[in-house]
Amino acid sequence: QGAIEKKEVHVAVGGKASLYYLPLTIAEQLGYFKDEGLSVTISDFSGGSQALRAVVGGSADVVSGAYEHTLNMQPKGQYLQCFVQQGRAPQIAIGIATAKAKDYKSPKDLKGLKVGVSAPGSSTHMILNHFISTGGLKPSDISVIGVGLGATAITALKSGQIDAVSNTDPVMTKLEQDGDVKIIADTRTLRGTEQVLGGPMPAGCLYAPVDFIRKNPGTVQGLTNAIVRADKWIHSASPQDVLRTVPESYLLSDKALYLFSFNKVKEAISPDGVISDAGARTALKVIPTFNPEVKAKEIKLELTYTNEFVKKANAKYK
Amino acid sequence: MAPVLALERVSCTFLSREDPSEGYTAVRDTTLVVGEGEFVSVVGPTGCGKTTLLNVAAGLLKPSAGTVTVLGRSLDGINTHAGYMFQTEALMPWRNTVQNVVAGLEFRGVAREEALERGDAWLKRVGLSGFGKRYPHQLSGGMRKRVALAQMLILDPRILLMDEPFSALDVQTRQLMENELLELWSADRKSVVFITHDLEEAISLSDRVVVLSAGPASHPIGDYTIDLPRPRDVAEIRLTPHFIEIHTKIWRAMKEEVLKGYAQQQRQ
Amino acid sequence: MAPVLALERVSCTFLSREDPSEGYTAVRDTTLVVGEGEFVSVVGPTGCGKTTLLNVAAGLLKPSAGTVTVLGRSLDGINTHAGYMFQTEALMPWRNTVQNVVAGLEFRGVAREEALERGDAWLKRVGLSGFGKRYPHQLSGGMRKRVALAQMLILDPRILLMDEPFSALDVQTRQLMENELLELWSADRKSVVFITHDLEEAISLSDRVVVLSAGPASHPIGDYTIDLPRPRDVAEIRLTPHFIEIHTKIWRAMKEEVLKGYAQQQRQ
Amino acid sequence: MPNSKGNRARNGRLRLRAFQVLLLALLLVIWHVLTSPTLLPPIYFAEANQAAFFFGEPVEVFARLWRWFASGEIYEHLWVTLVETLLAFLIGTVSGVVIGLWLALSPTASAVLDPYIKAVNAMPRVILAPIFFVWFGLGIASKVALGVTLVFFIVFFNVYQGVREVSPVVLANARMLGASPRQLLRHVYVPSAMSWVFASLHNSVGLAFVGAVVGEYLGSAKGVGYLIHQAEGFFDMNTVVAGILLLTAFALLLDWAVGLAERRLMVWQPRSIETERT
Amino acid sequence: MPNSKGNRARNGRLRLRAFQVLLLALLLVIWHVLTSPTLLPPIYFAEANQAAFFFGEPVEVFARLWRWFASGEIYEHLWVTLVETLLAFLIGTVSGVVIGLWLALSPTASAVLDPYIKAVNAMPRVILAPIFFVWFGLGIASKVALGVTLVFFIVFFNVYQGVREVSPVVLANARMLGASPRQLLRHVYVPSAMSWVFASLHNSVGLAFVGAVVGEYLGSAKGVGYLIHQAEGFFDMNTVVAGILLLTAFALLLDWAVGLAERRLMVWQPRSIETERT
Ligand SMILES: Nc1ncnc2c1ncn2[C@@H]1O[C@H](COP(=O)(O)OP(=O)(O)OP(=O)(O)O)[C@@H](O)[C@H]1O
Ligand SMILES: Nc1ncnc2c1ncn2[C@@H]1O[C@H](COP(=O)(O)OP(=O)(O)OP(=O)(O)O)[C@@H](O)[C@H]1O
Ligand SMILES: [Mg+2]
Ligand SMILES: [Mg+2]
Repeated sequence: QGAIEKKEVHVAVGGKASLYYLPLTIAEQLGYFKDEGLSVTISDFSGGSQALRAVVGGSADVVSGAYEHTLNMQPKGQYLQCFVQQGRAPQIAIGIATAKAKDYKSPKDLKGLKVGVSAPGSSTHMILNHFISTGGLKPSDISVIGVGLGATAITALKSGQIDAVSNTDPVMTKLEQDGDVKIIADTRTLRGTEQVLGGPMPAGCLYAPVDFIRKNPGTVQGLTNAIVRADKWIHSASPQDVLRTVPESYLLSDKALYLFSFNKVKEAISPDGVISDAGARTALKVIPTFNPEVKAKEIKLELTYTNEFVKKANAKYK
Repeated sequence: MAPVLALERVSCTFLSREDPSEGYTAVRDTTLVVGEGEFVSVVGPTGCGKTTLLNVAAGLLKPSAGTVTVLGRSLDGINTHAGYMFQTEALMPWRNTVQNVVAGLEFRGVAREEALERGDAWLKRVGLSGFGKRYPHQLSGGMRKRVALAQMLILDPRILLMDEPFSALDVQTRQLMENELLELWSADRKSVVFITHDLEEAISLSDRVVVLSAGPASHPIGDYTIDLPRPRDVAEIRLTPHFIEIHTKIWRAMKEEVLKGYAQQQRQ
Repeated sequence: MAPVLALERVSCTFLSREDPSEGYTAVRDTTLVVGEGEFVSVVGPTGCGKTTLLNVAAGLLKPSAGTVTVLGRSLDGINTHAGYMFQTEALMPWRNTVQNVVAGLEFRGVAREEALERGDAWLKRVGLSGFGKRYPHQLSGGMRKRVALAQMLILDPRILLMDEPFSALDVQTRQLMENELLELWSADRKSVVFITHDLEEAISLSDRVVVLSAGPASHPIGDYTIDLPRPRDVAEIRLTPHFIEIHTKIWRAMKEEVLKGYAQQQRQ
Repeated sequence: MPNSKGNRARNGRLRLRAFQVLLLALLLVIWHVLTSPTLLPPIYFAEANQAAFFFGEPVEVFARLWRWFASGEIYEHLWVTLVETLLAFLIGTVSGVVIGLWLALSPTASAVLDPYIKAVNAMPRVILAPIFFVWFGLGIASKVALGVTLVFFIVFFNVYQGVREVSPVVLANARMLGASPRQLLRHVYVPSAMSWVFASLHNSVGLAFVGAVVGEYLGSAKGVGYLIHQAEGFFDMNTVVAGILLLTAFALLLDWAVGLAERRLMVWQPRSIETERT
Repeated sequence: MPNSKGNRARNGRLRLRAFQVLLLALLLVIWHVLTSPTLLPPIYFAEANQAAFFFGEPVEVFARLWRWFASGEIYEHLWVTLVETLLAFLIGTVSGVVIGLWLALSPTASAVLDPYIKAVNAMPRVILAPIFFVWFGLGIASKVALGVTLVFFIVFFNVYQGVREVSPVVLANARMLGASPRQLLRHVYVPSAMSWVFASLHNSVGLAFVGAVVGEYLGSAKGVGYLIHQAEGFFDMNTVVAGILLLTAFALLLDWAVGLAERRLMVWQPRSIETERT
């Protein structure tokens, strides 16, 4: 293993407290980055696309974010590469308000409904679009409302301003617990992802500009090692261990909610950090239908991810 | 004559904002009674407290001590029976001349057209017809004073409080205005408190001239009844021997006082 | 006497903002020349354009036509040789009395202590010692005028432009100030343009009295040389027969003019 | 010679306009040069097309604007945003003026409420957006509410101070002329505070738009802010910039209207002394 | 009797404070009652604990504040936010005053730049945050920049108008007394515009905090806004409210300092006529 080129690493993440990025938090809390000789600063942003922008703009080095952005960015001439995986399923669920649930049989029944997504154009929107397309609906058959990833989403559904919602945890779990929604599509589990997307799909990753990875392989290896260790730790730890490890502030409002969500998404957390080729191909199939700028033929898929570092990490941390 | 306006044993002390323990007593223990239809002039050295007294009479300033009675009632708040012509400029800069003149009518709910008609008539009376559309900053100093005069007189108040109303006018215009005022006053015997620095003006207009001492703690030091016959023409009456006699008498009293006050201020 | 200040064939037309085609010509074709050490008074009916002329002489107002020459040079911008005492209140409200008096010294870079010392001396001269720490709104009208006077005179300007400086003062204080002014003026023969409504004051102070016609389009209609002997005491000189003679002469000329102007305004 | 005078004034105005257009053109050129990957070696950014990623490219931006209007797709969104903005502007201004007047004129109320007003002004509205959504729903109302919270305080603070700056003599005069408290308000306080109000309005115009757009950005189904948000999801900076430019144009339009009202209402103000030069 | 007078004034102030405390207590009680699931049948919300979901519970909020200070964990974050706020406030104020003065005094520059200033003011800062991050990094500077863009315009518009409201006579007098343009600025324009500046400062204090917090909220690794963002992720409204309250307290403190400066600098202003009652 080579020397570390850059000890101070700035990681940008959109919504650090979310379970989507649990391995990052665990690696930080357990000091795995330090173990690799890295000094990591984690800046939290209001959304994944903001975090990405910080890296493109040069104020941060590495993004902790959704894999699909590496595809979204290629048409812009930005080559980003994912080098370790945190989640192997998008962890987005679609739920329909309980009041409307009895009329719902299949995706095509969503026609004409108001559906909340975290933000128009985001992953929640993409999964939703893909989901309705399986029912033969066009994007214009539903009206999409941006409701964010937090309290707004919950109120919007509870107050009946939207009929269905596509969102991540903890919003979906909270709504589920309160009995406000019936889940109709669930990519928080591997099986659900298979059903909705027709295959696995990489979710939370660490990715960085190709250039950065080429110039700092030692640093990237260190980051990879830490995340892989965290992935493995999560799969071996008990829920109590997790509760003890995450920052107290994550648990302040509702420990039970956190635990409940954790148990739900545990399966979606990558066990070894490896990005599967099948997953990448799913992404390439799904994204162009959503973002027309991404043309499947022009994408250099091999540039979007590498398992080179993960392999070494897995060799090191069995 | 029943007193229409009575200030009794009035004192005014201004607080200094920086040091509240230190005040400046402008007027002390002053009594000024104005009867029905009486024209009283107040003269006195500059800075003695004339404006302060007028503010008290108008209800704009609460005296530190003493009582103010208007038409037999103790004054609380604004003196609604009085019209006040201020020493400093008090026109509303956002109203043009005629709008300023009719402001009081408007406040009283007089119909717009009637108000404007009366306003125009008053502008003519003060020699400003044709200037109705100008804003205050487009008028000369003397013109602004005349607008203020019309603004007050158009309301026909029972008590007139006038603070150096004519000092910015040339002698001739001034005499025209003085005669205008006397005519109005004699028509329905208003009560007037008239502040001036021009002793001749004071004597030729008034029933009584009150002389104030130099400040601080100013108070009346002379009260002269002017027994010149009415009606008077302000230009002609100045030439009568009795006028000159009164003038000399008051003049002497004042001169002493002013020199005393001046010396006092210089000593401070 | 070389002319120190010369307004030649000056006209001033004020634009009306609403209707730019319609202007008001306050002064037309007026020539006013003031020699070295000359004391010129300007009298005229209210609103005739005296302040306007003074503004032109001060360089604050560009005339619509005509030239202004100061000490042989054509005036462009502010007249830096002149001190100007405004008709309206012009003290800086955020400076107390003594700070206002020394403002000009401060602008000229005089050391703080020296300035304050001279300021105190001047406050004493205008009878306001002890009032140095008051802010303008805490002074009476006459006091503010005296502060403005001190503010101007402390700079010892070559040309004095004074717009009704003493009209808010009682007669006695006024005479004290007038004598003060004459003393100062005679010491180093300043050139003075003095606007007043008091013809007696004009005559008793001046070398020359200029009478303006009534507005609009006002212009000089009389120019009287006052050949009273110097030095004069303003109170005593009024009683001399020659004074009374001059007074009567100018008075007649003015009276006609004012009545004409008044009638004109009322006709408009 | 009134003609030559008119000419001079017109010339001055023409020169000014020319200047402004030139400056605009210059800015566009700089923008174009800096964001065009081929024209210049990268200056600030490591990679050539990174600038375009953040600032968009002017040609693309205008193409976007053109397409929006050609296809008509923008009208619906623009309409929503403009309605939100105007409502926020009006409601914010009126409530700012009314409450400003009220507190300025009743010292007790002002003393009691003062800390609360200041506290509310210090609250970050963006974070409180969920509460607005609860109260006002996801429609127009919540965006208007957000805009109002921005506009209100600007107007309020200025009216409050403006009223306290009323000349005491003019006030006393109006009272002596018999003005009732209501009339004092209407004929003295309001006109006297008018220039304060207008100063705040020039500021509010911009913030009303900001409120509407940010509100849409945080949760909506329509409006220019929605378009911007959607474009951001795809990293389509050209659309983002096009949306911002579009709104800016309308902000300038609204500001011009405010300026017009100001010039009409403030004729009485002494400007620097004005003589005619013939 | 100066004693009784002092007493009366003191009584008045005491009563006022009592009022304010009472109002505060009342608000807290209302907050408590409405958010406590057990005390009342749900009024506005369908479910009992939904109010708490949005507004937090006062007891919890204060417990949170207590723990922050007891454990000392807050200091680091608070410090960052306060530094950002103060810097934004200072830089925004100074640049607003300077540019406001400049444009108010040079009519050409103002005519040319006017539309640009208004355009920039109409831009939604939140959307432009990524650009700030590019230019100023993820540290303190970008939050300061965001705050400055809020504070600057408030101060700017007021200074601009304030300068144009200078009494023409006072100005002419100062010029006749020989003031150079610089001296006019320092001795006439600035003092005359002072009450305008202070009106805008009272508004800016709040917005400086808003800028800092929103900046942190949009992307940061430290600061109270960061804490709030973290808490929002898990609907921990108590922490959100605690953060907002904490900052509000500091905003009031800063405003008090501004008020102090104002009272010192504005002694010269005529208030309503003031006599002593003995
Ligand atoms: N607000 C105030 N604070 C402190 N002192 C004041 C205030 N107002 C007036 N004074 C003082 O009270 C005294 C009387 O003032 P006032 O204005 O009544 O004089 P006046 O007789 O009208 O003088 P003038 O003839 O010059 O107008 C003056 O010494 C003045 O300085
Ligand atoms: N800014 C202005 N716009 C229009 N007209 C004006 C303006 N300033 C002055 N005038 C007019 O010019 C004329 C002369 O005014 P000026 O102030 O010079 O008179 P004055 O001789 O000083 O009078 P007074 O003795 O009353 O002070 C007046 O009729 C006045 O209305
Ligand atoms: Mg007075
Ligand atoms: Mg004049």
